[in-house]
Amino acid sequence: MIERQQLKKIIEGALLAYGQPLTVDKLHSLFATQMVDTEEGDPLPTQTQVDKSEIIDVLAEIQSDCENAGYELKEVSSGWRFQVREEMAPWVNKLWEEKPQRYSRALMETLAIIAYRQPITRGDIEEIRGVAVSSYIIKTLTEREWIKVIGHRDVPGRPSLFATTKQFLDYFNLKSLEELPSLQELTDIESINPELNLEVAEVVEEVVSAENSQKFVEQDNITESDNTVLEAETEAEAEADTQQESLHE
Amino acid sequence: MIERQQLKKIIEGALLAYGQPLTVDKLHSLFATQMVDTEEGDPLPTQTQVDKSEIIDVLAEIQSDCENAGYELKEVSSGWRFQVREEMAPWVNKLWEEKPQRYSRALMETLAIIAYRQPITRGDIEEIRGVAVSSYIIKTLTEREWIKVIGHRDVPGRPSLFATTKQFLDYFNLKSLEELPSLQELTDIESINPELNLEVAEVVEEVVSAENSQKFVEQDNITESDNTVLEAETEAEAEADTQQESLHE
Amino acid sequence: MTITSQDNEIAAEDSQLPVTNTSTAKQEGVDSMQADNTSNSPEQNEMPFALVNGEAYTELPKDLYIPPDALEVILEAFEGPLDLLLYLIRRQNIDILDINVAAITHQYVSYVEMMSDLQFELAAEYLVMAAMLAEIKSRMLLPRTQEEEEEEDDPRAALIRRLQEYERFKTAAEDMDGIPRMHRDIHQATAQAPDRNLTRPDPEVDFKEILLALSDVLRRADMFESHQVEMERMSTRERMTKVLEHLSVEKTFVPFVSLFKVEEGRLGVIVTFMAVMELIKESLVDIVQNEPFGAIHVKAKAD
Repeated sequence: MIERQQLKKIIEGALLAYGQPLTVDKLHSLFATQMVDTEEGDPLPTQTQVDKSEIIDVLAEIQSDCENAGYELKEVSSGWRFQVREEMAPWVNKLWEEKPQRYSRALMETLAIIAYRQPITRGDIEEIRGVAVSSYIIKTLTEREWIKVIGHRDVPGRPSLFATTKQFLDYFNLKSLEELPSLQELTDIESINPELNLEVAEVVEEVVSAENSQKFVEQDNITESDNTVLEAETEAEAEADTQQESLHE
Repeated sequence: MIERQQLKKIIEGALLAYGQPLTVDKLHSLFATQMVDTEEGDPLPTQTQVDKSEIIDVLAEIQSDCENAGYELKEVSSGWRFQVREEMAPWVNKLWEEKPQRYSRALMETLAIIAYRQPITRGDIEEIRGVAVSSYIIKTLTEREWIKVIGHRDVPGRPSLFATTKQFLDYFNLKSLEELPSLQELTDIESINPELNLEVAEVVEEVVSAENSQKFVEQDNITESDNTVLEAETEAEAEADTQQESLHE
Repeated sequence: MTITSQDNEIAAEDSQLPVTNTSTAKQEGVDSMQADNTSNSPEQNEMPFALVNGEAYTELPKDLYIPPDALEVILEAFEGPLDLLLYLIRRQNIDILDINVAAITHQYVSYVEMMSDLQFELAAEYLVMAAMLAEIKSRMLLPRTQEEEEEEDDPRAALIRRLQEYERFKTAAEDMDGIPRMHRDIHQATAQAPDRNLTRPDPEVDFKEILLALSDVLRRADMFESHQVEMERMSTRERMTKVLEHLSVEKTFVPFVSLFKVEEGRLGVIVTFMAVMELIKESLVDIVQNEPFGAIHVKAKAD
């Protein structure tokens, strides 16, 4: 057995040396295999058996250790990473001459729509935004590896279906899409005006649910199975339910 | 004045965010200038005056803080940096899949010559190979403990005499040097029948050496003494003859 | 990550904008300008977004009249017809659900007309929206039969739906912009990794490789002719190493006979003898015999 203190030091070292998020599995793999003998016959490091649960414990321990430090241990989508706290940014950012990049509203809106409505085609995004989505934005988001094509909708032209990536979540300090700020509630459409009667509302409802079910049917065509997508789906479904509920009221 | 605890957090953060050595001057510069307003109109961090001596104090403090951590704060020539402790290397370095390295042709030749012509000086090897033997090769082979100096030739300069080691034999699963394939077999390949013109000779050579190398693999299984090897040799000779004959036809 | 790429982005988006990039002062930060003045997004800034006749405008004009020179700049701040409509609605501080289609249509069309008058190249989306608004307005004016109401979707509902949906994502984008982000608010912590050489595995070597290397050497040696590699029994070479090692350890003269071991038998004795002869030939050992038929002693030369 490897000593707890040593285990902690190794995990700290690995996280800092790697400079990217590490999963518990990956951390575990550092201990899983037996150290290979060298011809020199050097004393072998003690063989170790470390449980994943122990690694998780240690991560929690490290996390509380650095509560008062300038950095924190955080779990994001692709694993655990040490990161310098937000509060330090005003000073830390002065290390670099360049200012942190800012993104245009058009880009952020496109990204938000993809994040909340994935998987989604460019046409769908344009429908929501009311304007064409520039190829430059799609290119930038793809190059940043924030979005990717996860399939094609089975309609003429077979448009690409976009979804966000793990890198997107990592970049925005998130563990999963569920951590995104919740979308603004939709106000009851029936309360619009006395002129609009219930029947109209129902028609709207049908349109909305038809649209939704269409989307889910299409998702069946996506071959790639991806947790993120599944999560998004569930979320979208939940949301659709909420919408329907509010319409029924 | 900036609080000591805050100063420490900022310095920790800066060092970890930068990931490269930072000088005390550079760290100091993070505090020296007044914080410039950002367009966002965020509340300004308090203006600070920090002495360099204070930064040095803090660095020492951080250094002792991480005495029991998997990393250390170290001053190198270009400044201060956090580095993962060397003791963590056996685990941490497993994060990177190392492709098995390969030795250079020159190293393999040197090793072959030492194996077959030991004890031998570097000068002798150079004479045989026709080119200088780099110190790096000798160092690598020595560090691997495949060769060692077993004496010195009593000539001006007293050059070292190299020989292979027990570890060398162990690695190649040999009981003694006698089990090395005999030079005879190799030179058979080389000593092409003079009657053959060069072109033909080259063809034969290729065929035979391919066969021979195959045979050497098989020889690994041979535990018996020289006799078998000699038989195999004779066989190889006979075979080569046959081939040569057929080429003559 | 660079500022230039941001510029590119602005440039690229220009093609999407409802107006051509004609003349007026374009300033940095235009892209972040907020059309929605109810927003308190961090992107809002103090900088005037337009200079018209030398006068700085720090907020959007309250009335419909927009100095022509500023129109282009203002339009760049809108992300499309929905955004413009939202602005018009929000400016009146009314709920989307209560929109007066007639009034909004009027305002919207005024904008669009002004743009046309100024011969700005309007994006098609703006015109489509104008047409849609006009249609809604006209339909709302017409008396509707019960049958129609049952069959048709209220045109206003669809518009409201779109506006709401767009506004949700507009807000979501602003919220997302506020999330702590890498390289801006948070930074990956890294430390120097341990030296890889500490654990780098040694290359694997197949004995065949040694043989191939040797065969190359021999071939070259043959080519140069001057270095004839002798063929000899390996046992002799090995014994030479062993004898030399032994002598190096002893560092003094050792009896010649002590090099031989009875248990090795006749062959062993011969091999050792050959090895010593070879060592003498190569001047690696000194051999002394003080008197004829006396004891022979051997010593490594260098040590």
